[in-house]
This record gives sequence, C-alpha cells and structure tokens, in this order.
Amino acid sequence: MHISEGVLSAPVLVTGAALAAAGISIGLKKMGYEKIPQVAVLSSAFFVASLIHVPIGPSSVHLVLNGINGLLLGWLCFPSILVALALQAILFQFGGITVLGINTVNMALPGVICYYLFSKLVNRDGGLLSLVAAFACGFLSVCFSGILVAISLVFTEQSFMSVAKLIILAHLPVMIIEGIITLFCVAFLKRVKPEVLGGIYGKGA
Amino acid sequence: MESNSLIINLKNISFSYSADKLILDHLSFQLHSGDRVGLVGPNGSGKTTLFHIIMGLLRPSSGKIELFDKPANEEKDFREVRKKIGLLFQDADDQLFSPTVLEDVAFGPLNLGKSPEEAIGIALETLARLDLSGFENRITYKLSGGEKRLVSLATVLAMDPEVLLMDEPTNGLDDETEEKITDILKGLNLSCIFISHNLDFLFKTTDRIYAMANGKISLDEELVPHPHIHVHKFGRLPHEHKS
Amino acid sequence: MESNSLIINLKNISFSYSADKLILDHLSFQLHSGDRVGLVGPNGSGKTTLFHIIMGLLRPSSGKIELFDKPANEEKDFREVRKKIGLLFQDADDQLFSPTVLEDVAFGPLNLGKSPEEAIGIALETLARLDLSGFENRITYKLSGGEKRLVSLATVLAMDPEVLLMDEPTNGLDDETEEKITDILKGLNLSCIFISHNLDFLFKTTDRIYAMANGKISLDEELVPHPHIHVHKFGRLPHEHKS
Amino acid sequence: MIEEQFSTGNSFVHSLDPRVKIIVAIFFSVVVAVSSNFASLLPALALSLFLIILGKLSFKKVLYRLLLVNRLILFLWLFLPFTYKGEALFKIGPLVGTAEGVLYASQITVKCNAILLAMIALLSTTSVFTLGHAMGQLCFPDKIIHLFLFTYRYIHVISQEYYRLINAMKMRGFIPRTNLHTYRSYAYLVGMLLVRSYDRAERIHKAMICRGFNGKYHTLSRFSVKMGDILYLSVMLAAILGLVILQWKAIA
Ligand SMILES: Nc1ncnc2c1ncn2[C@@H]1O[C@H](COP(=O)(O)OP(=O)(O)OP(=O)(O)O)[C@@H](O)[C@H]1O
Ligand SMILES: Nc1ncnc2c1ncn2[C@@H]1O[C@H](COP(=O)(O)OP(=O)(O)OP(=O)(O)O)[C@@H](O)[C@H]1O
Ligand SMILES: [Mg+2]
Ligand SMILES: [Mg+2]
Repeated sequence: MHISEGVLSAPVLVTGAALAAAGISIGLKKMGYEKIPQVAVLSSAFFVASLIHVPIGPSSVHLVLNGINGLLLGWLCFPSILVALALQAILFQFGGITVLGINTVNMALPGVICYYLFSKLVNRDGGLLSLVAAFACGFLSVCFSGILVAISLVFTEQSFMSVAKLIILAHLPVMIIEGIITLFCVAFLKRVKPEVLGGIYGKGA
Repeated sequence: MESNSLIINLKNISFSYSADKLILDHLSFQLHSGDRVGLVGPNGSGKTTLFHIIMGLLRPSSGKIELFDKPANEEKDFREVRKKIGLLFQDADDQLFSPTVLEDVAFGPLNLGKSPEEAIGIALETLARLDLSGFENRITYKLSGGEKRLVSLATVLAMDPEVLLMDEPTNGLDDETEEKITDILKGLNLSCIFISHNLDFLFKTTDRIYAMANGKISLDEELVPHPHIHVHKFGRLPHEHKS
Repeated sequence: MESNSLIINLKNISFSYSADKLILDHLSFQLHSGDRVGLVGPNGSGKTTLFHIIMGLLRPSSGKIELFDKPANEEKDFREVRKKIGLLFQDADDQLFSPTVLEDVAFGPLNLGKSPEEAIGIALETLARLDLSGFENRITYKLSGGEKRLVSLATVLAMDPEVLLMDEPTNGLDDETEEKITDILKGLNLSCIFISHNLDFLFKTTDRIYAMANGKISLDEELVPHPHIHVHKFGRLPHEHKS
Repeated sequence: MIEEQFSTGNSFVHSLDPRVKIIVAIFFSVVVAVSSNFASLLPALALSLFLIILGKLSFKKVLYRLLLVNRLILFLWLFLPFTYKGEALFKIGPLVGTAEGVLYASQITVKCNAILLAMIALLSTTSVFTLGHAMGQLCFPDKIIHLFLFTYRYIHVISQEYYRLINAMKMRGFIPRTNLHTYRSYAYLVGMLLVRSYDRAERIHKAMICRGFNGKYHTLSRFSVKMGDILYLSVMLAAILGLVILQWKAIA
C-alpha cells in the first residue's frame, strides 16, 4: 500500500502533505497528553500486526488493518498511522519523507471514514448486523485505500492509469481477507473486552 | 512405543541471538522415553532457548538434532514432531489466544485434522481430566493466573503428546494451585522436562535434575540428603514445607 | 517525621470490578511509620487491587482512606500522596516506559519540579546506590529481567519516597538476583509493604506478614518456630536454604 | 524482527549531530523528489552513494535493502514503457515500448534510489530514540515526538508477545493455509494483541501517574553542535543548492 519515493509528482505530494497535516492536527487536538501512552501502545500493536503475512493461495499478503485502527482510534488514527509509517521508513525504508504525507492520508482517511460509517453499527448488540458491518469496515477501508493510491498515481501521470487499475484489482483478495479478519477480530473483542471497541480512544479528549 | 527409546538427542548444539554472546555452547543432551527430568539454572542461562531449539522455533548455528530417531533440520521435520511434543510456555498468557477456553483447547485437535465435533469432544474430555469441567465457555483472558496455567496444560494435553516440556510451571502461583499442578503432573504418564527455579517442585515431580550453566548442561546425580533445622514465623497460616 | 505515626489507614474498604464479585469486602488495614509488612494470599485475592486503591488508581465503592493523617478522596489528594509512596508494579515492562535508563529514572524527579540538571544528578546517584552505575545510557527494553527489576526500583527510589509498595519483587528471578534484591530491600530504611508468594523472602525482609483472603486482611502475629528435617537430592549444586 | 541494522558504527556520519542529518535528509529528499531531469538526478545519485561510502556501511546489506524496496519500481517498469505516449523504441508482440516511457521509468528509478540511499546513510545511521529526541529539538510538535518514542519503545514488547503467541500456535500444529480456520486464528491473534496492548497501556498510565506524571513531558536530551557538524551541514546544503541550480538550468 506504500508508494515509494520518487514516483509521485510535486503537486500530488504537496496536496498529500497538506491533507495529512490537517488530519493529523485534528487527531492531535483530540489526543490529550495523558492519552499518548495508550495511543502509542495500540499503534505498536498495529505496527506489529501489520507485519503478519497471511497466506492466500500460493502467495501471501500482509495485513493492513486500517479499518479496525479507525474503529478503535477514530481521528487519532492519523497520528497513529503517521508514526507507524515514519518508523517503517526509518527501519525498513518503506516509503520515505516526501511521501509520508500522501501515504498517511491514503491509509488513515479510509480509517476515519469507516469509523464514521461503521462504529455505531459494529457496537450494536444485534449479532448479524454488527458482523456484516465489521466485514464491510475491513473490506471498504482497504478498497478506499486502493482507490486513493490509484488516484495519487493517475494525478501524477495519465499513463499510470493501467497500473492504477491493476493495483485496485490486485487488492481485491486483500479486501476480502481484511474483511474476514476484521469480522473475526471484532467478534473476538466483543466477547473478550468490549470496552476496547467502545471508542474511548476515538471519542476525543 | 518401545520403552527407553531415544526421544530427544541433541549433539553439540550451539546457538546465539547476537554475535557477542553464545547462549548454547556445544551442548549435548538426551531424553529417553519414560524419563522425567528437571532443569535448573540462573536467569538467562538459556533454558527457555533450549526448549525453543528442541521445538524448532529457533535453529542452532551448529550441531545436530534428532527427534524420535529422525534428524530434524527443516520446518517440515519439526511440524511432525510438534504433534508429539507438547510445550508449555513460561507465561501462560502467551499460550491462550482464543476467546473462550473451549475454542482454545480445541485449536490443537483441529490443526491435527480432527472434525469440529471430534475436536470439541476431545477438548471437553481433556478439561474433565484436569478437573476443569464447566470452564468451556469462560473467557480465557479473564481466567486467574492458576486457571490459565491449568487451561494451558489442557490445550497441550488435548493434542495427546508423548513428551511434555514445561517452562516454569509453578511460577507466580499460590501454594494451593502449585500443589494441584504438582499432583496433576506427578500423575501424568509421559516423558517430560520441567524447567523450574523451585527445587522442591522438581524433586517431587522428576527423577533427575540437570543444571544449565555457561551454555552447557550437566547432571548432578548424587543424592545429598542433609538434615537442617527450619524455624520460622507465620506458622499458623496454612503452609506447606516443600520436600 | 514522628515515628509510629499512622501512614496508611484503610477503613471498611469495599471494591469490585464487576457487579458479580466483591474483590475487597469491608477491608481495614493500618500501616505505621517504620512498619515493614509482607502480604500473602492466593492468586486473584486482590493484593494488587489493594495497592491500586492505596495509590488512588482505583476508587473504592465504600469505605474511608486516610493517608499521612489526611483523608484521601479525590485525585488532588492522591497526587500529593504519590510523591511520598513509591509503587513497584508486578511487570517491570509497565514501569519502564522511557527509551533509556537515565530518562526513566529522571522522569519522577522531573515531575516533582526538579530542573533537568538536578534530576540527572538524582538519577545518577540513585543508580549508583543500587550498584547500577554505567547503566544510564542502556536501552530499557534491552535489559534482562533482573536488571529491569533493579532499574524499576531505582525509578521509584529516585522520588525519595517514605513508603515503598512492591508487587512480587522476586517473581521469576534466579537465586542470585533474588538475593541481591533482598539485600537491597533489607538495607532500605523505609516503611514498606511487599506482596510476594515467596514466604522466605518476606521472612527476611519484613517484620510481620499479613494474609489476604475473601476480600479481607488478617494478621498472624505469632511466631511458630518448628524444626523439621529437610532431605533432598541435588545438594551438590550451589543452593541456599531460605530461612 | 525489528533491528536497527545500520545504526551502530563509528564513521564520521555516525558521529554527526542527528539534527544536522535530519535537516540534510529533508532538504535532499524534497529537492530530488521534485526534480525531473537527469542533469540533476544523476549528480544526486552520486551524492547519495558518496554518503553511503562516508558512512562505511556494508554494501551487501544496503543492496539487499534496495532490492526489497525496488519491487514497486520493477512493477512500474512492466507498464510505463508501454503506456507512456511517445516515439516507438521497441516492440514485444503487439506491445510498443516508447523511448519517453523508458526515460520516464529510468528517471523514477534514479530518483527513488537516490532518496533511499540518502535516507539509509543519514537517518538509519542514527538510533531511532536519538532521532526522536532530535526531532523534538527541531520543533516538531511534541505530541508527535512522544507518540513516536512511546510507540517505538513498545513495539519491542509487543512484537515479543506476538512471537510468543505465534510460537504457541505453531506448537499446537497450526499451519497457515488459505482457509477460514487460518484467518480466524490470525484474527484472534490480532484481537489478543489489541486487548493486551489496551491493558498494558492502562498499567503504563498508572505507573506514570504514580511517578508524579500530570500531563507534562520533560526531555533531558541535548545535543551539542561541533565544528564537523557545521562544516558538513554547509557542504551538504551547498551541494543540494547545486542540484537545484542544475535542475533549474535544465528546465530553462
Ligand atoms: N529474542 C531474544 N533476542 C535476544 N536475546 C535474547 C532473546 N531471548 C532471550 N535472549 C537472551 O538469551 C539469554 C538466554 O535467555 P533464556 O530465555 O533462554 O534464559 P532462561 O534460562 O530461560 O532464563 P529465565 O530463568 O529468566 O527464564 C538471555 O541472556 C536473554 O537475555
Ligand atoms: N481490570 C480488571 N477488570 C476486571 N477484573 C479484574 C481486573 N483486574 C483484576 N481483576 C480481577 O480481580 C481479582 C483480583 O485481582 P488482583 O490482581 O488484585 O489479584 P492478586 O491478589 O494481585 O493476584 P496475583 O497473585 O495473581 O497477582 C482477580 O479475580 C482478577 O481476575
Ligand atoms: Mg526462561
Ligand atoms: Mg497481583
């Protein structure tokens, strides 16, 4: 889901950085100082979990988990994802300084959208509906991310169109897996510790 | 199974996490069927590491591993072996990841290819054997420390292993739970290796105690009985003198 | 400070995490200045909970808390008190949250309003006191279990507390590290409460041992010395009989 | 799992003030990312290679890193020559590769690798904690800095928890496959990690409160600028300015 350094054009990079700055500042406003350890530990958990490779046929994909990150953190998923991406850039050189903004937006914005779309539904007592919402949350968050990546590429250079289409198509299985994982993960949290889903992180300072 | 056959055979195993310190240094060790062995050693001497080497979770930098009379080198070899050797982790919290006890105990049998019905049957039976009937629907994460330890044991026994490796099974348990686990372990008819800092526990549950130090294992076979006087406060609270 | 003044006074404290189970049930307890107290009790009996109540991290559903002769009800009251009572957590990883040892030990003094230079001075001094000179720039997560425990102790002592609460300080430590911590704790001239399952440790470091059960605390003041014979294998390995 | 492979060493680059390295890395990345001409990109690549040499880093390790990261670039090579409009250069079956497409793809490749090499030489030669502190002194928002430092601190604790859990799963015969059982097990694993992190966060917060924390973070770190730092900064900024001029001349 990362876009490497050097691929995108200056206008796209600047737009991405500006949008990220806006999202991050909303997130930071909602994150009081006393919440920093909580958000940080959860961010580390997402960082670690996103290194998990799940098999799909002969190949494997790594988890994205921006949907469930959004569900748990709301707007705070902007700073959370920013920090995770910065660490990936420093430690593994995935992504980099100039694409940090656009990559953050591509991952975190779908998270926030899914938070608004599904948080209430997921937290409802009703069994089936909340599970469907959880699946949709995982599926759509990756889907939106794929679309945003595609848009970033196409706005850079028209000839990226076919690459962009292929990227969205290639993410289809990832979307399904993320949907399933998010569904079971939400079911797990609801049984084991519903407070985590209750959005105490997301609900602002 | 033929008795006294060689189950675990480690030859000249060396291992290190980082270049600057050798954790296992040309270590050799053998476990025969029916052996009940204790393992002691200071913190950081590599006891847990040794278990992970035996299970193929870590690979030695040199040396040979033979398990059940077959060389074990690759992940594939270890996969077979893990069905027969049950490992209990130092921290029971690391072992239980399913929402409920039943799901967790059934996880192993399901991986061995059992049908869900069979797996549930095996799980319930194992729980009953450990006096844990009625725990099926408890949330694993909410169990107390001692309960977690017992359920972890159930998850391992549900796979019907031939050998049991346990990493500090009595750590952090109160006396009553410790006694319960000691009794259960004494009653199990399996080959086993127990790591513990608790000599008295090992004395009750094992036949031989090895010590680990400087990356090697050594055996102290001699019995050194020595009387001494034990005087202490607090004698009215229920307590037990180990050994 | 006047000796024998009342430091901790809990009256009829009740507490539960969920409606179905009362963890503390009209518990009363007093600690006077200079007291050194041990606390034992089965897993889940509420020992850790009790510490959290004393520190104001959890609020009782009923009952009164008086600390240093003042009632403590609100966050504001507890803030003052936390400067004088040091709490060591069960898991050292929770306690060491800064990148380096120096930063972690200086964290408390900085919060107490010391300047960075003063804080660094205090930190270095405290580390030296615990024989940890040279640890300043070590990365906290790379410390061994025993080192983490010692550094956690330094973080608490750096705040110069009058009372020390420790939650299972010897858990999972080998004999040598355990002995080191025991010696350090014996040497500290503070009032303290130590939770432990390790009676021998408590016997060495405290004057009185309380037991927790059914949400209440009871004291067994009588000394009950009783000789008994201790015979065991494995006598050649260096080992120590506690108590 | 998480190793700072290049952070230890005793080269000149390793001993530089981290703030200087961050400033240079930012300027270099931005200038190269917006450049669109080989006249400035090739010198930039040379400059970043020089930085790697200055850092005495193992070429093998660096090359391995580059290979991992260049996968997306490789992917672009499969498409760009054929989708970019321009003069035909070669043909594979019905596909026509254009000269402009090849040039464009090469440009992206050079850009990407120049920036990557500079990042390895500048940022990865500093420990993450030091970077965090340095960013704090460079007036990054302090909430971000503390979030960054805390996150990195606990990645290690949680990755250990992760490894222990996954080992426990393996131990019970778990073999990942493409089936529901696998996905459900991974989901439980993630859920358990989240629950434990939540609990741990609560305990850490309590531990902080007990040590007098009241919402304000203090930092101890301070760095001192040495002569070498100033020299390095001036030379690098001059070189980057040179890149800007080259690029500007090429467009004009
Ligand atoms: N993942 C790891 N990476 C680096 N070093 C490690 C790792 N795990 C353990 N070590 C180090 O290896 C050494 C041996 O560790 P091990 O856990 O095997 O000791 P142990 O004998 O089980 O100790 P304990 O009694 O504390 O459980 C220790 O010094 C430890 O710090
Ligand atoms: N955050 C929590 N939410 C709900 N229940 C809890 C919570 N923390 C502890 N409990 C429960 O409260 C009881 C008392 O827990 P506590 O940690 O105080 O026991 P303890 O005496 O310290 O035990 P141990 O010896 O295992 O440390 C236990 O049954 C535990 O399961
Ligand atoms: Mg161990
Ligand atoms: Mg406790």
